[in-house]
Amino acid sequence: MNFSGLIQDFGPLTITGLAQGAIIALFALGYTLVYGVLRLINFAHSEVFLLGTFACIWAWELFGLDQNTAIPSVPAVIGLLVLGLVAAIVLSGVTALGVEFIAYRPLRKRNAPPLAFLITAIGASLFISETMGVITQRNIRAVPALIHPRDVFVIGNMHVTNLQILIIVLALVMMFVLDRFINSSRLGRGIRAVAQNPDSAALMGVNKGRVISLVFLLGGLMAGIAAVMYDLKVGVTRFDAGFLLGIEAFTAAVLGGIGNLRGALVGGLLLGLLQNYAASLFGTEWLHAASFVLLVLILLVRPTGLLGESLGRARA
Amino acid sequence: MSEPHIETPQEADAANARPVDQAAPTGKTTAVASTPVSDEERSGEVLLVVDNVTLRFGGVVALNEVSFSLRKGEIFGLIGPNGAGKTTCFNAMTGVYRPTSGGIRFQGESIVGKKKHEITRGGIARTFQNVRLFPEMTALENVMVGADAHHKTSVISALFRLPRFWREERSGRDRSLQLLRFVGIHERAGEVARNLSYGEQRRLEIARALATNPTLLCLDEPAAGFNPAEKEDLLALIRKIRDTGVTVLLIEHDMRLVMGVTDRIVVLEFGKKIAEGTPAEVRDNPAVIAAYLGVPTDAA
Amino acid sequence: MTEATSSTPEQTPAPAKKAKSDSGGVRGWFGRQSPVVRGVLMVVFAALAFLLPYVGEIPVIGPQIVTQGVDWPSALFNMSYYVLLALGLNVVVGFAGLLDLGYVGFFAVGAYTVALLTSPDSVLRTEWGWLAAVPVGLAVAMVSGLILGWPTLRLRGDYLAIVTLGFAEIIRIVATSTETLRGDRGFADIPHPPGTLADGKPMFGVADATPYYWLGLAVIILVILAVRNLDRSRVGRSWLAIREDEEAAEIMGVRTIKYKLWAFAIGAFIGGLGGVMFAGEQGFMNSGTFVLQFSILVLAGVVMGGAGNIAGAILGGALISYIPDRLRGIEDPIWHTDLFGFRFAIFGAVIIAIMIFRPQGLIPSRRRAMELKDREKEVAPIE
Amino acid sequence: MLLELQDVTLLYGRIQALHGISLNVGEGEIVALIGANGAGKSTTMRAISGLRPVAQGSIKFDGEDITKLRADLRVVRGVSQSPEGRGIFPGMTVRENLEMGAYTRRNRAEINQDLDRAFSLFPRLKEREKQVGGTMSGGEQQMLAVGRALMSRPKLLLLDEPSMGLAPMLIQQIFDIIVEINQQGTTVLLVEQNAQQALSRAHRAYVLETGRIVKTGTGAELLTDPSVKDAYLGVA
Amino acid sequence: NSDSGSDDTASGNCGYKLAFFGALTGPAANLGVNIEQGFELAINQYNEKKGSDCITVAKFDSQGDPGVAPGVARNLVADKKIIGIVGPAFSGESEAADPIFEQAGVPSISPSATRVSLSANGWKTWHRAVANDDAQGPAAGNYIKNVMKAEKVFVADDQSAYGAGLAEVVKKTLGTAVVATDKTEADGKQTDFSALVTKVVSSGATALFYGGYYQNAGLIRKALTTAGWKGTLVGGDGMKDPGLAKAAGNAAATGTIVTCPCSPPEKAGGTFVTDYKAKWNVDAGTYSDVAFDAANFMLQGIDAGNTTVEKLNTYLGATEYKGIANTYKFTPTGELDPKFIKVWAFKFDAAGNTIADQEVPAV
Ligand SMILES: Nc1ncnc2c1ncn2[C@@H]1O[C@H](COP(=O)(O)OP(=O)(O)OP(=O)(O)O)[C@@H](O)[C@H]1O
Ligand SMILES: Nc1ncnc2c1ncn2[C@@H]1O[C@H](COP(=O)(O)OP(=O)(O)OP(=O)(O)O)[C@@H](O)[C@H]1O
Ligand SMILES: CC(C)C[C@H](N)C(=O)O
Ligand SMILES: [Mg+2]
Ligand SMILES: [Mg+2]
Repeated sequence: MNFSGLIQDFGPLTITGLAQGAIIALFALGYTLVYGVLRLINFAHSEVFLLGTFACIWAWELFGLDQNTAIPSVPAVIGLLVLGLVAAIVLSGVTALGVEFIAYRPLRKRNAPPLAFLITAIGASLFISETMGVITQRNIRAVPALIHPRDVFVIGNMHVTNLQILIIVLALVMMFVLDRFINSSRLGRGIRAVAQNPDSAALMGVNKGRVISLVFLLGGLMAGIAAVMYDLKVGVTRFDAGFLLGIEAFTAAVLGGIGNLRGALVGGLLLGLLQNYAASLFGTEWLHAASFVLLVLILLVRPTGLLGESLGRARA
Repeated sequence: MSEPHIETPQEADAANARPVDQAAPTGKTTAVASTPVSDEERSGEVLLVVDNVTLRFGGVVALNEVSFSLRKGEIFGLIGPNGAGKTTCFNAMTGVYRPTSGGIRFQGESIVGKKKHEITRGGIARTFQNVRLFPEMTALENVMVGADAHHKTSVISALFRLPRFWREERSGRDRSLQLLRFVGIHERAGEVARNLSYGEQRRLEIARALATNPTLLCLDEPAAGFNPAEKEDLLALIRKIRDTGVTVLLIEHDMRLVMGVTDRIVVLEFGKKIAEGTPAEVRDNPAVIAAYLGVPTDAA
Repeated sequence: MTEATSSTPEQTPAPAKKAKSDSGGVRGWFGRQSPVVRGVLMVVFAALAFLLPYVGEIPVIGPQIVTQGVDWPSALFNMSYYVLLALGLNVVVGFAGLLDLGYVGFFAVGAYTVALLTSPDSVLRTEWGWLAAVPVGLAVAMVSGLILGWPTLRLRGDYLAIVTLGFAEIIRIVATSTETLRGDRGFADIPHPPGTLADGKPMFGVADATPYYWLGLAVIILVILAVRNLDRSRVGRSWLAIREDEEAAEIMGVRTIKYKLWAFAIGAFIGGLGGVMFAGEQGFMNSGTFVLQFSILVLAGVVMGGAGNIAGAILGGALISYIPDRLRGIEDPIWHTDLFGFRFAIFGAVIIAIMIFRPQGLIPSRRRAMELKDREKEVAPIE
Repeated sequence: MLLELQDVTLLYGRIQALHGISLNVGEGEIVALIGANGAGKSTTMRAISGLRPVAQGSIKFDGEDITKLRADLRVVRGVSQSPEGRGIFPGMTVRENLEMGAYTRRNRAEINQDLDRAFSLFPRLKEREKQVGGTMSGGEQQMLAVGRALMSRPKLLLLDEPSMGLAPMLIQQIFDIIVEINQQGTTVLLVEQNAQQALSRAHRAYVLETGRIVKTGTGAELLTDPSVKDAYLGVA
Repeated sequence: NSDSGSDDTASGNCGYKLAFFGALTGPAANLGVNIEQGFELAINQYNEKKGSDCITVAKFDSQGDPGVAPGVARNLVADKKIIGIVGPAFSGESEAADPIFEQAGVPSISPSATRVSLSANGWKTWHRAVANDDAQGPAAGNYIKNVMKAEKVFVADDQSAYGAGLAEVVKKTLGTAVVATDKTEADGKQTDFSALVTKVVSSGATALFYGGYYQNAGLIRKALTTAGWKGTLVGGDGMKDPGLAKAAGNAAATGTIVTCPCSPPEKAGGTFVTDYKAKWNVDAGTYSDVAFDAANFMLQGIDAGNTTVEKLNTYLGATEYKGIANTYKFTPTGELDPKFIKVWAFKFDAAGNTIADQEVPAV
């Protein structure tokens, strides 16, 4: 164990951890939203994210950008960023809706048992990621360089870059907006009603199908944003990027209390930090093991996650 | 998904009750002035003693220093307005909740803090106010789960089909079918529980509880959802159960039924005991009339 | 009170029987046969299974069945350990309703124990025979089942899922990253099962996988019998009750903790069995085998086959191994690439299709089939 | 007629729960539905509110054929149900549960007015405004379910055993409430095991047996009908 | 070389198959495909020269997975027309599949499996056409020490048998110059390397040796550049692939050093590099050239009339063959004769290609 390393690098590890955690948190929202309403682990959510990472790259490539082109001017960068976000959000949103429509809706209509949903979710996930695998020949896809990381401020050896700030701020803002929406809007209440008792919700005049679609869509939007952040941060994507990060996002969702939006944020940030600290302390190879150990420990003390379940339960 | 919602304690603990299995904060029961074990209790005359039990949910005091005791072989009524704490009392007795203070003794032995299945095997069985069956198991299987409470077939004897397995399987099955007949739904033995109508489900619950071979049977509003004629049958059924030697504790709002069948009654209001006595005594008690009965019973 | 009411026992099992014979199709027909006929059919079925390595000899259909890119007996052996895994996972998920996403962990534990005890590469340097290591491997797997089960007892449903997934990942990471378990370098020269043929050659060699398949099949048959016995007993009922409503089950006297632990332990035992067989056939293994997708695949197999049903689990387990192997070495008509590259994409689509058309699985448990048939028609109102 | 059922058949898989039910409820009426356990009363209610699709027959509401209409749209048309088993939202507070009843409505002022009415009908709900529904006692949940059904200001109110689990005093009260809201213009279809009470308040009633209507008449007629008395009222 | 004129000899030595065994799909497919394409190119050229489909290419996809390999290997040996194998590509699958080839007596030449212990199994039909990891590691270490003159080196690996083994040897060679170490997940198991990057940056190292494959290496290089690290990335043959520059971006990849126990194909003259590009429309990758040589070695044996597995095996064991990447001669254990072991260092240029830098001593 390398304590001195951890102490020495504490600053840089913290900031990278937060940026990583912010992306995980946005990604985790999709799991939490769908789980909260349908009690379903939407395995295919990782592919919703995955397609977002590709959509953004495709959009930029349309403008002739690739990773070997020079960084465009500031206004162009802003425009491209917005374009990338829109592309990712649209494709992720459409994918989320599509998955719901093709893989879940037919099952719901047939009143299938919960496990069946889990398996179609796995099927959809496999199908999408493997198809992408074939299309991209399992190669990585590089992201054009858009933002040149520049230190915005430095504390000790902690260099906080413009990119990190962008990621963290955007994630927080999105979380806030979503939280407001779910908790204070009428539709938000409808979502919670469907979560708690679908039949009764119908008797109150809630359109279940629409609510479910909405939930998938919201999850997709958040995943789309997460995807762009991921592209900017990691610089490449690959057909299995969704699966890899998806496990972490799902862990984060559970850690915070699945079904609880704020839990996803807490879980995501915590996981991002912990992974970086653990990587420094034990070595990068133990990074994932550390997050699972943390998960088990937390669930032992709080069997429903740090903040507890909430979308389907008490007050969100 | 479309089932009527069943209240589960997991949901209940969203507030601050403390279901026993999650009693992380060293849920010590502070015995408030608990009465010593009486001779009657020791002799087995008294089956169950609820001793000064208080149970709080955050601000709500669901049970407030409630004490009463059940004698062996009687039918005992527990009544009171909605939200008086009757179901909570059952939950405390069957280990679902742990009393904030006070003690509960069954056959002279404290059952506070015991595991739920231990309490059941010890001889207390119950039904639920909001039906809680095993929805995808057949009616017969539901009852057999109850019957299994006293079986000893181990994983090993089930694995190798030792004689005990055959013996218990056969007797359990026969007994379960008898019980289904006893509550009047034997024709639906092969139907999965969720497909039964509400009334049928309530009957199934009684059969399942009986299958555990209880000394004390606790029925939480068994007649809800029955029409008067059916209640009449239920009344006979409860008597029949008692006649087989089972003590019955009954929560019920139907006064005709309660008055007709119970030997003694305790009345709760706002978690406090406000009266205790024979049906006749209780019926004429002004406090009970004011709090609960309103106009002297709806005798038709 | 039983005595009082037992006036005329009059054996009323009629309704239950009726429900059984209601179901049509092969299963219904099978259910209606006398126990003797059923027994005979089972034996014939098992015998046919033993002859599967020669199915290629059958004209016309035979060649359609056998795999092309993979040696057919090897493919059969692969199927056999997948089937074992599916059977074990079915106990945990199908019977007890404990969602386990990390089942491959037990497979790994069984295989690694054997490797550690037998391989010359192991730090233990014990170099036991395969057979001697098997009981240890199974015991360690079972214990690891308990180790996983114990802390997770209080977790419900999907929390359990992620913890089990984490458990398997931790096992994989430990296998990859610790010196003792040799990571990617792996263990070579793991001995094969013992036995010599009349001509002095070892019964279990490297060139022919058929004996391994037969061994696997024999083990499967034993496991089926055992699991079936458990299912149709107080144990199986307790599992079901736990699956349906854990607290109500406990209040009805079911010792939920005990039975959940049993489910984990039995599941782990069977998973470990798969692992020791795998190690014995391969002779070499490293950390690369125990990827998460493996667990998820087995779970998909169980549910696709029909969770809670033994025949379903067998079929599901066999299919998830067979389909990809069968796709190997076949060219797709359009791009003329090996279809194998698409295997998981195709597989994903197949899974969705199967679940949509048979949400209860290919061979649903009788109970679930009934339940589903009932539910299906009462679909939510027309939109 | 506000509600007309024509030959409605309903299946639960193999089980045929309704064998061609025809009944109607006129504007401003209280109609009661009685029958033994498993007769199909709740099933009829579910067919009307749209929770289960009917296999055959038609349902007309307010002159419109709603047979194939989605449940939530029926609410918009003015059908509201207090379901069997209460069906409250266990994780929402009492107040949120009530507000869910007004989900299809927008007029805040009216909603608040109705909230106040629900609270005054059931003071216990006011007391426990912030308690989560799932922790309420059985009877309290029943009050909540009835109160919630009223919150949508329905034209037709379907009540499935509203008196179940209520204490004697409240039973009287709940029937009074039913009559009162009926007099204020809401049509009521009522399923009750408490046939005595139900029949004496209802304008008309139907008797269900194993999925068929076997008898119909005014409340008073059925109350004195010997066979009804025998089967549903018990020996008085 | 036999003349293509005589039909008799041609048909007499025709109708046989040579097999490729390795990953064509799965996470490590890229490396396998490189090798397969080199192999297939050789046979195509041979057939063209003969003017007929004399020798057939048989491809066996193991996914590089030791768990899958035995079934595929048994399938391979069932085909009696196959008299030689180029492969298995990876060391892990070699452990699982080679015993089966050995028992069937089919000779194999692996162009890439570099695990040291493979030659210690006493296999008679097994050969490898490259130096093992013991040779490459010191070379890479020496290059860092003597050519780059780096004083602070960070050593990381991907925990693969190949990568970890290589990193181990490099560490030993570098001694005290190693300031810190770390391990990552294998290819396809990780995309975000920020934890490693943070460590490298704060270690103050001017060189990072990464034992692993090109895809991870490319990702790491990209992340390092993004984080502003100015040092040099060094790696082994597993990183000698244009894929590294594809992942990292040409600018970031420029200057990355990779060693390889092979010599630059352009040095060998011939038209391999252009032929390969023409046929497959991609640049030749890691070990494409060695596979090409291995296949030609076998073809030469077949041409010489060695058309049974025994004969071909004997031929391979006894002959010295000069190919485009190297000259090959096997020791009795199947290793490449030490005197032919050459390690070269290559450098990524601004176009993402690997350019031969210099030969480095492998001691
Ligand atoms: N988990 C809980 N959290 C908060 N309050 C609770 C909880 N459980 C019960 N209560 C409250 O405690 C009181 C007693 O409830 P209980 O269920 O025992 O009533 P009851 O006498 O059975 O009433 P009913 O006749 O309506 O069934 C009620 O006011 C109820 O709202
Ligand atoms: N979800 C279901 N699936 C299958 N069968 C059902 C289902 N619900 C009810 N049934 C069956 O349909 C018939 C009618 O049930 P319903 O619930 O309408 O009766 P009910 O008249 O309301 O009875 P109760 O007085 O017991 O509530 C019963 O035989 C019941 O078993
Ligand atoms: C293709 C190569 C990079 C393989 C590597 N040398 C190994 O032994 O596994
Ligand atoms: Mg109650
Ligand atoms: Mg009903």
